[in-house]
Amino acid sequence: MSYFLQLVVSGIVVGSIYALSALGFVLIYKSSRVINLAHGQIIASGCFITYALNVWVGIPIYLAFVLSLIITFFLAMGVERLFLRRLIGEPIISVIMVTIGLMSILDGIIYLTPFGAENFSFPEFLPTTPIMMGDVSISWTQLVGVIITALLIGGFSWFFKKTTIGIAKRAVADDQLAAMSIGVSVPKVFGLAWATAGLTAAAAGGIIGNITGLNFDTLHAVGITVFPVVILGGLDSILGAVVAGIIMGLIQQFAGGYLDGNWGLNSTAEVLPYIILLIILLIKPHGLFGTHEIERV
Amino acid sequence: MKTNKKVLICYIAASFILFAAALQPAAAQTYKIGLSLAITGPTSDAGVPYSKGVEDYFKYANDMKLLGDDKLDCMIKDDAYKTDVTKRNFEEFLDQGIELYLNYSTGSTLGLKKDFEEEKIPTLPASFHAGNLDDSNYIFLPIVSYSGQLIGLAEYVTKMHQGETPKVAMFIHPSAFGRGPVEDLKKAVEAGLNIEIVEVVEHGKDLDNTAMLKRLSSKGVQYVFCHTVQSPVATMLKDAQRLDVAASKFGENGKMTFLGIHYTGGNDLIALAGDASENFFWTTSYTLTSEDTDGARIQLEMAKKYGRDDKIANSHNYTNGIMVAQIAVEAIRRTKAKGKKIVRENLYEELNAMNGMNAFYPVTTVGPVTYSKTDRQGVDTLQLYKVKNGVFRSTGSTFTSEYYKKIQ
Amino acid sequence: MAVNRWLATGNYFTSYRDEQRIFATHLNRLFFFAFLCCLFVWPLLFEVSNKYMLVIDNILIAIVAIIGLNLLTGFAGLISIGHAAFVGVGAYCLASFARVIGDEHILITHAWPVMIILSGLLGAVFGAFVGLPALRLKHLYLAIATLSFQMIFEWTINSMTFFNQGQTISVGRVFWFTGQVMRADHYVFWYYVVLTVIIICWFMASNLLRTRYGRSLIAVRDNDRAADAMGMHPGLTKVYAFALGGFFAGVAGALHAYLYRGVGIESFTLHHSISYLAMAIVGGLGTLNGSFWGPLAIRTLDLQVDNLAEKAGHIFSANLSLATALRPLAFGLVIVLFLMFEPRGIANWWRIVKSYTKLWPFKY
Amino acid sequence: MGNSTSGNLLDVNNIEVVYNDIIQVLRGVSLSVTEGKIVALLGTNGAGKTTTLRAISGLLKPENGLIRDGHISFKNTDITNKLGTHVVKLGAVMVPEGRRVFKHLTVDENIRVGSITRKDGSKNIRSDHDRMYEYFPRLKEIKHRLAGYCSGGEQQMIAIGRALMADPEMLMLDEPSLGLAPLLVREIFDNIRLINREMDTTILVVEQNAKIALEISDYAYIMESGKIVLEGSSNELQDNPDVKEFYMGITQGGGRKSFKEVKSYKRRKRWM
Amino acid sequence: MTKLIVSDVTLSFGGLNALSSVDLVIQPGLITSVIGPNGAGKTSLLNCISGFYHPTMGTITYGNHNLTKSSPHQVSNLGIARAFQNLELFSGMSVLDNLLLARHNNLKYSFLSALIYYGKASQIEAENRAYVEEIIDFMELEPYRHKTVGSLSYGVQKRVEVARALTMSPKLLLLDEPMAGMNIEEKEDVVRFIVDIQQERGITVVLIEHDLGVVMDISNQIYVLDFGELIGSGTPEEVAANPKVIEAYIGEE
Repeated sequence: MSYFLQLVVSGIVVGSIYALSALGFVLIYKSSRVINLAHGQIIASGCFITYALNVWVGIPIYLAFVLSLIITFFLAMGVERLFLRRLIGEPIISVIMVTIGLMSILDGIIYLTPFGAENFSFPEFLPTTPIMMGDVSISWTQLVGVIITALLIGGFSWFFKKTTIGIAKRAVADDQLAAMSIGVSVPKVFGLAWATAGLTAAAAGGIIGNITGLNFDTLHAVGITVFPVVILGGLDSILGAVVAGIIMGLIQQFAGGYLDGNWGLNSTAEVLPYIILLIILLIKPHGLFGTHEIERV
Repeated sequence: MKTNKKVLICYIAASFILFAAALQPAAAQTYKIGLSLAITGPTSDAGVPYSKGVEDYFKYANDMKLLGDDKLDCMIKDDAYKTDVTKRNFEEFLDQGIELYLNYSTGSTLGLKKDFEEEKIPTLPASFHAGNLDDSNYIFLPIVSYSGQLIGLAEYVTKMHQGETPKVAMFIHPSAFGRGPVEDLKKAVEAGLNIEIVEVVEHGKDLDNTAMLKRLSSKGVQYVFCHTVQSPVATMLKDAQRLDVAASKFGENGKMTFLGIHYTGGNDLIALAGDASENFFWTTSYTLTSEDTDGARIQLEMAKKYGRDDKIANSHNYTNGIMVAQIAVEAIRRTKAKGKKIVRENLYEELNAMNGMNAFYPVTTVGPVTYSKTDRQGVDTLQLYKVKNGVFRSTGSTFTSEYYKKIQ
Repeated sequence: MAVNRWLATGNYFTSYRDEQRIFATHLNRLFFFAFLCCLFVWPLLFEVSNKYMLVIDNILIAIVAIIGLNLLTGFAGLISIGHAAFVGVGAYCLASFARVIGDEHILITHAWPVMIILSGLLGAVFGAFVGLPALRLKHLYLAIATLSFQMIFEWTINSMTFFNQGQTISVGRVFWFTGQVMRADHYVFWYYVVLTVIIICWFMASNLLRTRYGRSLIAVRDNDRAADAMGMHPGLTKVYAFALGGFFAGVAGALHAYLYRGVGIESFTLHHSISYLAMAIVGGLGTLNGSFWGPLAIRTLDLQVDNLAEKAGHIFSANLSLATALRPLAFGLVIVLFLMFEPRGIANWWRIVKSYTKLWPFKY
Repeated sequence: MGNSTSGNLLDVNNIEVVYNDIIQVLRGVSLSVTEGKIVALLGTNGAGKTTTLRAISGLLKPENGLIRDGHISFKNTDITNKLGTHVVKLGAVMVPEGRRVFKHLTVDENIRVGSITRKDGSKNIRSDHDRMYEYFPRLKEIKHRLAGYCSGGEQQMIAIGRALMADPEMLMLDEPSLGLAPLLVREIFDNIRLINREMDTTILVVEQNAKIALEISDYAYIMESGKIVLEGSSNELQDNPDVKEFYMGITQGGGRKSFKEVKSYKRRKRWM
Repeated sequence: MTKLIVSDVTLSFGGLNALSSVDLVIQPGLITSVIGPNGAGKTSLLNCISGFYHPTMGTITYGNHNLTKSSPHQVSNLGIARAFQNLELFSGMSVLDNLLLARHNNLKYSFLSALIYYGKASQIEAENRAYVEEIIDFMELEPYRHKTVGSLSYGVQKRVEVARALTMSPKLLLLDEPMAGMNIEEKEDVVRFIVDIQQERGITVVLIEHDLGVVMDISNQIYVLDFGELIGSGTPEEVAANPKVIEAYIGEE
């Protein structure tokens, strides 16, 4: 039983990190209908910036974390301005490919830094003794990660539901021309969407970096791993990202816990999310919480 | 005036030709060697220091005139860990007329095996996969294969373990590289090695290994043999620390001791795992810069000379690269000393003769390189290291794996 | 007045059949055949190093795959982030035979044209299977479904012992009328084979595009509701598009296996899928000749960047990371710049050049 | 020129609009709107009415259009080629053609988002929000429904309500009657007149339905292929025989000609 | 000639009835119009017939065929073609290609024949091209033949929409507001085409239209919908006199 509980707890921890990573996708998609494949790279850069500020510059870790959020906020805004602004209104494939190109470019830039080929790890700043709840344990790093995730996700859902600017962002996603007609500045909204996505990516990067250490391969693989989560959640739903993130976290833990090692199966956690994603999509073609296009013939 | 000029030009040209012809027999030769490896893409964290090691040692050989006036030209090409590109690089090297080839990944070594045979070109890979040697005559592993290393580790465990049969799990990379030694270890167990392999885990890109560690711990696993790259090991060690399942000293009861072979260890692991790497056991055939040895001194000097930063200077993959270059230089030196032409066949012969009295003692390894027609694994000697206060320290004396010889 | 069939000026059509010809004028046809002859003859006239022949073979194989991807993504508008898996299916079809009957079996070494077609057909079957979600999914969701198949494919090959767990499965040398094709002739031999395959594929694809089977692809891309009302089953048409893409990819896979004389999972990863998409885009989606330009451009770029990286590596010898960074930087920049400034790809330049010369000798 | 005081709320002076650098849609259009009035802009399909509205409200950019010549001033401020946001902030809001509501937002959210540019405090915004429901009581009932599922008439009301939330001095309506049943068209136009009177909002309406547009407006312009061809007070135009025949389908006799007759006439022409 | 019978059809979206118990009969060879205020369910009715929606209750039959659960391509195979209200053209293609596409069902040659483009495929394609040309001529689209549909004016696009439906050589043609947003002159043209389609080609026409003038002039039979319910039917004269229709639709003028 405690084995099961531990899997559940770990699943939720990993899931909430997925959710936070997925949140960036959702924020961008929700206002600009762009799916950003370079998100993994932004996550990685957020993580590297935190590290550089903390270790090389010597800024205290929490401050470094907040600063990296701000830097990445503007970084992502710049990326949007530079690369995506021109592509407003182009077909999906162009937009997908631009973000793929962006992925390569960011890769290249990161290779220019020491982070490209070397490994680092954050200095410990939280107690290393785990928190025990009965037999179930969770590390401080993970706990802090979950709390930050919860705060950010809560904040953003409130923002989209309740504030006029939040509604305006959704409005832009719906109909750009109409949004412009009532005075919404579409470019600003897109820039803001990327900026906030960059912010969440940096947060996710900081958390993941603390858990796994700073290895570029591992960090930017998160970008791809989060895909099934984003799609499962339905691309434009924050709630969907959270639910799907936790589902995927649990699936991976259970797959690792109960399937691997039996019946000759191995690393099922790598493939199971995709299989489950396919099955769910066939039942619900717009993911669990995705908006159905309202089509009138 | 015009005619004068023409005459002058003719004269200069003629004298050049004569001069060149006169010099021809004594002219310094350049021997070409090719290295294709992953400087970018996956495993580049190992590939980069490796390439520097190779590059620096060949430079060193040229600067120190180890081959007299003859020069070595080692072409290094990036293949980003992709077999297709490796093949292209290899073809290019052949077009350039290389006499010796250095390869990197397991996948490409297996994929190009047939080409090595057809071209009859001696090849030194960075992959110590035992399968490289099957149906192949031209691949020379610099040190003992992963299987040999792993069985050596297992023998160490049986020797040091107190109590009943030690329960062991394997934590491996999900690829040919990772899976290579699994079967061999099982064979060794059949041949009488006293361990019980409880589970073989292929890791994914997991952010969390809780499930796996809990499961292993519930099955009573005491030792985890790692054969992968550093990053997943680091994540696992951190999780183990958090779950409080990591042993604080070798073989601690009810806890798990983590051990790994060549590509799992080194400074990168410590960099990634931090405190959690404490007490990690690691085996390889190389000397480390954290220990005071001749090899370490020479390595650090060389790194300084060619302007490498500390990280590369102290990397065991830098050592690894220096090592293959040493073998290559030595083979050429010996061939030349015998007055033979530096061509593939002669180099091949010379490599195969590197045994017994003729064994080669590189500075950066803990034992000699021995090759023969039947044994194409270089250094058979292993040294066990352990992380103590954030550095790898050797524990115990060097050893070789007995069961590995038995199962071959 | 006699109809001038040589130049576009004065060439008017007197029957609908004339209008549907692939070559509008005799001159076009002449140029085309002259070009083909050149392609066949040049390797006999020049000495080409194995490396460059390998590079060229590689480009040609990519062209076969991209014709498939272009039909699927360019014409039918279905984004596939799993094309490398389709190519892989073709290659692994051959590899499976090699595993079962041995890699030097007469079927593999002598009946290789049959094996190539068989691989194509298996690719088509796999493609159709992967396309099944298209019956329900649309746009991004469908694209991600193909990504899922890519992942599942990689995992399956990696974990099944039958497929040697992703390690190289070797394929024997083939025989030609002159005996076994040995190393010295290997790359030239496959050059001719792939070239022939491309010509056949090109004719098949362009024929298809002027019939209902090709038009229906474009219809579901542009407006699948209208296509439905015109009597095309949008779902099945998409499945059929996937099968078509899978066929060409499968053929390319088998060719790849023969060329490299082995099949390993490293050649069919997600990275390759992305690079195929890049080729299709840079070449020009939805145009058949884009399928030729894309692979040519991207592979040449790769090569040039490698050379450049090497030079950079010599200049900044203390620090190779600039060289390391060059490859992804160049790849990324090319994609981004093309999408921003020439979203219709190189095919559009070709179109412009053609329209300049079309009415030669008369200008507008 | 931009700052000359003309007394008009809006002055459009001889503008030329070009799409994609080649296609010229407007060839020198001039019109002006006096404060507090309802002005109608009539014309056939493709005459350039929508483009004129978009040029005024700064929405040409998304379609790759540009005002190449001439200028527009609103409240004596030059707004030629200014962005939409700027124009809305100045107080001119457009209701785009074809009832472009935000389909995936609720009715309430749709109306609320209209106040995005306002800076005059949440209290005023809230009271305006409530007032919209007074104008369109029907919307209050369906407050929480997704706008995409509302009927055409309801969507048109949402679009107008949304625009009014920006508290505009001038409201521009682009074909509010398009695709609506006659009864609804009347209702919408009644509302427009009400807004004009009660909120003191100046209105510029683009319409094809000349009959109803002339009925409620004070002044009207008629466009054809990118030019203004006729203007005058609505009463005058209503009596203009050309307008009657070409835009209202009324023959000189006063009756309506039957479509069937047209058919046989045209067919005869076709065979000739 | 075949009758289309809609009997007792109800269509609901999440509890909201777009159509409730609608009964109507489309007589072959005539022009039948369906009118009603916006949101009355006219387009929904057309969607039910052409297979885009499936009625929640009731049946639709065309001759011996039950269309209730058919999908659009199946319906179109029976010779029922449709023009859409909001243009659903292939806007990136030329007018010619749009029309060629509509011939999809009428082209019978095998895939292999298409691959080599020899024999049957090439012969049928040429015949087909000729047929399309005939429609282009009929609908007076000659000047636009090679123009990209997206670049044409709204009025012409609407005409292409009708032409495309006609190219399918249907027996029954469903037209959804073919004259929306047109000026009087353009309307006159379209009316002329519709009447020609019915009279010259003998195709049954179902027309949805707002302009009462048009409807009254050319229809043989009119059905009036309001809030998903059928509130009146009959000849133009009967409908014009129906007080319920006047109240719901025309309003008191």
